[in-house]
Amino acid sequence: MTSSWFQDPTLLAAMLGALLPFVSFVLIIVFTRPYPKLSAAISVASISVSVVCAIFLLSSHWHLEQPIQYAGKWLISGEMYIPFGFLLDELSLLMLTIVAVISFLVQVYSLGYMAGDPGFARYYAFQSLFAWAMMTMSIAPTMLQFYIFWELVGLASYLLIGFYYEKFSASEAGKKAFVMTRAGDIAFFLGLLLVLLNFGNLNVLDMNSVDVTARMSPGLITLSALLVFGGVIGKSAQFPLITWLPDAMEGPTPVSALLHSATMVAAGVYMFARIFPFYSKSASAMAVFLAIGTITMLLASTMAIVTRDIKQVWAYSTVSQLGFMVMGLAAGSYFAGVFHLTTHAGFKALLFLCSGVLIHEYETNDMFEIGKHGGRGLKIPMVCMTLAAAALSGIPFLSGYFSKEAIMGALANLHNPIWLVGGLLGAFLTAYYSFRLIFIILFPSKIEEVHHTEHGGHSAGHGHDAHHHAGLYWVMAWPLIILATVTVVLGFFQAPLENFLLGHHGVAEGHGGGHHAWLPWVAVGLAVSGVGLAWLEFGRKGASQVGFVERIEPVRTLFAERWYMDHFYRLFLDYVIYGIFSNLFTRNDRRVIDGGIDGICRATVGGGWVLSFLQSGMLQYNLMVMFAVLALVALYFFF
Amino acid sequence: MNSVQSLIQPQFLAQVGFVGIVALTFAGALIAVFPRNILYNVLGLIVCLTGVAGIFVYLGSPFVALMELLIYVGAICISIIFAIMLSRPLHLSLPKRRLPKVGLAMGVGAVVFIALSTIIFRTAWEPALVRSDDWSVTTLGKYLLTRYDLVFEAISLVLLVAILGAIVISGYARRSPS
Amino acid sequence: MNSLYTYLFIAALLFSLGIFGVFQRRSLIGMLIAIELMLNAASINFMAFNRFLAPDPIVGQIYTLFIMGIAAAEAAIALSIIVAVFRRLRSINIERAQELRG
Amino acid sequence: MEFANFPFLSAILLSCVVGLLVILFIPEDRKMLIKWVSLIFSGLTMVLSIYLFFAYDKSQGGLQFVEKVLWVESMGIYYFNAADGFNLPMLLLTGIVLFTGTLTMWELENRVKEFFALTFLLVAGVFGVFMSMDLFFIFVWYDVSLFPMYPLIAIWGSTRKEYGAMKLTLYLLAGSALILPGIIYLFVNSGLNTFDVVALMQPGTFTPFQQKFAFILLYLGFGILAGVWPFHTWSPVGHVAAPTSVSMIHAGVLMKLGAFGVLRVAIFLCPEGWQYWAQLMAVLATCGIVYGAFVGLAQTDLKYVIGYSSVSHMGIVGLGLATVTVDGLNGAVFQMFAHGVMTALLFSSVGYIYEKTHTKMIPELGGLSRTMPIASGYFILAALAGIGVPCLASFWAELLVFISAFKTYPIRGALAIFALVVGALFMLRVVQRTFYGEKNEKFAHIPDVPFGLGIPRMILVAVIVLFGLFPSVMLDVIQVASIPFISGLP
Repeated sequence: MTSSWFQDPTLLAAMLGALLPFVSFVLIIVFTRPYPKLSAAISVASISVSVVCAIFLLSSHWHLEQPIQYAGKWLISGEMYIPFGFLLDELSLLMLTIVAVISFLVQVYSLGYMAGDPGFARYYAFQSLFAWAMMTMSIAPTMLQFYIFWELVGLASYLLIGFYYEKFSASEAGKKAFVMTRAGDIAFFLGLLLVLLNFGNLNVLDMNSVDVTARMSPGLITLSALLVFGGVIGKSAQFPLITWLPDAMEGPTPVSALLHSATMVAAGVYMFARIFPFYSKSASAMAVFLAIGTITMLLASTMAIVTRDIKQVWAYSTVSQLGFMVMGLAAGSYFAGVFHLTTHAGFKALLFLCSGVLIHEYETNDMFEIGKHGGRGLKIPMVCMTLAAAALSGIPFLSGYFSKEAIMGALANLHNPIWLVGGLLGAFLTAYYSFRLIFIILFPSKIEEVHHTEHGGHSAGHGHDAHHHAGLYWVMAWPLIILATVTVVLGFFQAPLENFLLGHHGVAEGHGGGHHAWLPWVAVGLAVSGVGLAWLEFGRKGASQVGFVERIEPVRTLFAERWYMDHFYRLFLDYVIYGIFSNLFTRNDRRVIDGGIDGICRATVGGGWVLSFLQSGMLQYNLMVMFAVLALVALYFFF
Repeated sequence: MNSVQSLIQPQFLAQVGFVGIVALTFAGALIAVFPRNILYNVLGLIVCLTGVAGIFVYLGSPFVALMELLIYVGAICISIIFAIMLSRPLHLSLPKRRLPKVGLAMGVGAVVFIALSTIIFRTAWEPALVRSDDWSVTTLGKYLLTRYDLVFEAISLVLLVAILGAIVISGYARRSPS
Repeated sequence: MNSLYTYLFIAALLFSLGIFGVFQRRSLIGMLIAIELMLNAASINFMAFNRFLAPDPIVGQIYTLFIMGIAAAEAAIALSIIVAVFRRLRSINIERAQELRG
Repeated sequence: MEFANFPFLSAILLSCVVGLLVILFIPEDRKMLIKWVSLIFSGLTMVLSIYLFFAYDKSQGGLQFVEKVLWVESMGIYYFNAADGFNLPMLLLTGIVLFTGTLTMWELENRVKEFFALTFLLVAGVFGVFMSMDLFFIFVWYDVSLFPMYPLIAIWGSTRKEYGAMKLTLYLLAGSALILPGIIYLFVNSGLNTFDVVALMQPGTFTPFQQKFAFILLYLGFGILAGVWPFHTWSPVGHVAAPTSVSMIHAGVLMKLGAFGVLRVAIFLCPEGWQYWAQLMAVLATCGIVYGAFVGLAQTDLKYVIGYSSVSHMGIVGLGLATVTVDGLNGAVFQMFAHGVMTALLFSSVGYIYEKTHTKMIPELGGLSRTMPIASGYFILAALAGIGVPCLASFWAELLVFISAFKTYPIRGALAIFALVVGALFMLRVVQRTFYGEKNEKFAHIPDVPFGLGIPRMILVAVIVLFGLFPSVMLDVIQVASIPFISGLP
């Protein structure tokens, strides 16, 4: 490997693409931290190279015969061999490209968004770290390497979410994200260990091969699949561990865009897809995943329809779309899930970046406030956001429409119609809450005077001069335009992508069922009715701008409080972890262990005190004992 | 007549004298130990030591007996009396006796006595094969200054140091605040 | 009267009396007196061994003389200590001299 | 290698001893000179230990750099030093921690001479234990390393220092009171009349019963120093009380001494006892891991938090040793090294913070990141290493230990893995409360770590990251010892 890595352009590109961001991370942290501009330049340059490499790899391997695998020794311990390497197949190439492109766009966008922030250099360092971890994870050849970089992704997102560490809520959110995903990762790790110990290998391709069934019993496969899925639950914020994700909105908006569109949270779904054949060997596990996905999607949608925070809406929508992807994958359609992952990456990044512009401009997260201050004045973001929301809702001929249809089709193929019903309900809710937000901003009930022009409504709050500001605006706008284009166009590449992804794979694709001609109509109908309901309640003139859910107070509270999941976790943490274990153990430490030791010490001192009475300083008694003992010894020897 | 004859035989007289001396010794010892008045004790000690001197005569060494009288009775007892007068314990109330302590002391004394007697009677004492019978004081003096001169010097030194020490201790105590 | 045992026995009795005296007395001078008794018991033993067993009858006498010398030294020291203790404690009661207790 | 016969190991020991002597002959008020001298000698030991680490011939394996001189013939005591895969990481660790610890205490003003003299004495003992292959010398060096802890903590410490010092000393002496009978028992029962570890570890020297008996004595004796639950309470108290560099050496190196003693003496000499008691070891280790994490959650003193995290991490070492596998041993030794470096970094960062803010109570701190970003950066990195973030040294160690533990004891292994979540929770909680949050005006004037004081921390960070990225550098060395040892087990 070492001899030929210069000659082999594929390997060179993979190494450059994956490792350059790390180099830039180290450079920034160690050397250029005091120079924000230079740091940003390094970071953006390295990610640009990564994008070029990724696109080069994708295009040069568009007709891939065999997965390409490189591995070198990372660690050998006893019989355990942990390689470090790259696996280039269709899925990883696609993911690599998505990650590189999104990271690149976000970093460019951040040049404007984060300008003037005191932690500018630090921000780019973390961005680079994140890009490195995510890209290396995408092309990991073994699940162990996957896990390692998966953890690093968690770390980078912890740092990014808690970027505004001076805000208590931000650091709290970062901590919450890390710990909750960690909880899922433990299950992931245990699952991997089960596979490693029973199967003896964690190579992705081997795990996906049929060998697994030969070496592991079905029960064991189900158990390990469920455990490994714990990682997905944590990372992709699936059902029991949903709540960290909305909180993670405390990070800078570009970070939200990066984390929640294509990269960190999608990593869970990517992992699902990565070892999809392994999962699909256990039907019962797949059923569980389907249920989790559905529950997640519905729960998150309900939360999204009551919140006022613009980023929260997109966060819930991310959760719900992730649930949707999991549904698609769990329904057996490998392509549908991955395709939705791809399209979602585009439009969700777009949504966040657009919201970022608004938030940056008006310095508030509240959608009513933004609308009131004339959010619709910002043309490019608003157009892009509407476009993306339409894609999210599954309005025809945008990218989201195609991928959603694919998933719906997969769901319709299942025997139990409940999943399809769930999916359709989700689609309706999605359309409703997306357009609720759009309409609230576009058609506020009253508009305040300050109008922001396209070029820079130099709002009083901003200290930048107009020219500078305009430049920044365009730096932020270009990524939007690119992403919007992608959103519009990507849907039409369904067929090539499908060919590419499924081309040579042995992936069993659930095309068995009949074609459901009625399905697109129903789905689109529901989406449109969702939009219509939103129009009725928020869009039309004189609308009350109060949603139908919000009229019922208990339900609204339930949704707004996230079904009391956070309360549950809080109580769990306070009473069980802190209250019972931590407190109990601490008391045990102080009282029982230390008390015991101190007791022994006191007993020793006390014993000395008691014995000191013997040594009373009374000469006569001492002598008496001495002589008595001597005499007795004499008696002993002479009798 | 025979019995009277035998009564005045030197052998018999010696025996009577021996018993008398032993009795004197123990009487003195008891007086030295039991009464609570310290002056009686000293007088008892004097009596006892005189008895011991007598025993030394019976053991064939009038010189040592004389020394005993001279050093013990003449010097040590007198110095004890001096100490008594210096520390004036006579003025103080006599310390009371505590019965358990006396009992305990008696017990230990008895145990020691039994142990010693056991040792005495269990040991087979064997005299040396060749024994000289030169008891003269001259030889004693020669020995002291020849074979045992080192010990003699050491004893002298010890005495000197003891006297100095006694002076220092009692003098130091006088200077120290009381 | 001419047996070794008689003398040893007398010495043992005297020694035990000395021990008894040392233990039961509460005044330092009383103890000192009892110690003198014990020393004399030892002297008697030496003289007796000298008389009945020793190859050279001078050695025992010399030992006895040494004991006397030592006793004199001891008495001098002891008495001075007694005087010092008395000055300090206003008593020669041995049970009050306990400053070394643990 | 023309240097092959140069006594490198003795040179390390000597440089400590000579350093000690030289310091003793410098007048007390020449503080800078004393510091420079100790820096030079500690640097010398570090360079030597690094050289040894890389000069060790991995293809050949076994004992290298052997120095063996008969010392007391009638008792079979040898001055016997050697390096193998187990003690090389420890020597390297000690060298690094000593050097960085010396630099960390650069601003010490109070009784400088005694401080550095005692430190060198302590470290000489530590080096001695690590390199010695003779039971007698191991015990002697072990006690040499225990003694200076008492004055070091009682004089330069803080927060109940007398109590901490006394507790620590009593515990450790209690440990050595168990070790000595164990060693004597083995010596007497071997019938070989030698203290030579290599001779004693020949299979068949001891009957299984003897091994079981001696093992438990030695395990508990050394285990006390390794912070084995429930004999761990001396360690948080001691860490808290000790001054910065002593905490570094103490938590970083001294606790490893215990674990290393278990490995070198108990496990080497009584392998059957090891296998017999492994279940118990695993239980205690798991208790330690879980317990340390939970108790750490409830602490409000920064140093207590680190102290309990040490208990937890040393539990991982214990768990690795309890698995009786190559991976477990590798992981345990690697963890000793990684944890040593990591804790040293944690303590040195806390030391700086404490020195400047005069508090280490978490509720009183907060927002330090804004005033001292570099200092907080070091702490956060070390905390992340403690959580087990990948590509930092401890991750690999924990990975290996957990894999082998899960293989051998699934339930206990899983429990220990779950403790990772709690560990993450409490470390991040500390980081959040201490460094994040509003800028604290109280500490606004405090300068950040200057470059000079940053050097030791940079070295530690570099070690953590380098061994995290290239773990095989370390593992290849450890393996050379662990594979033959495990395959040679009866």
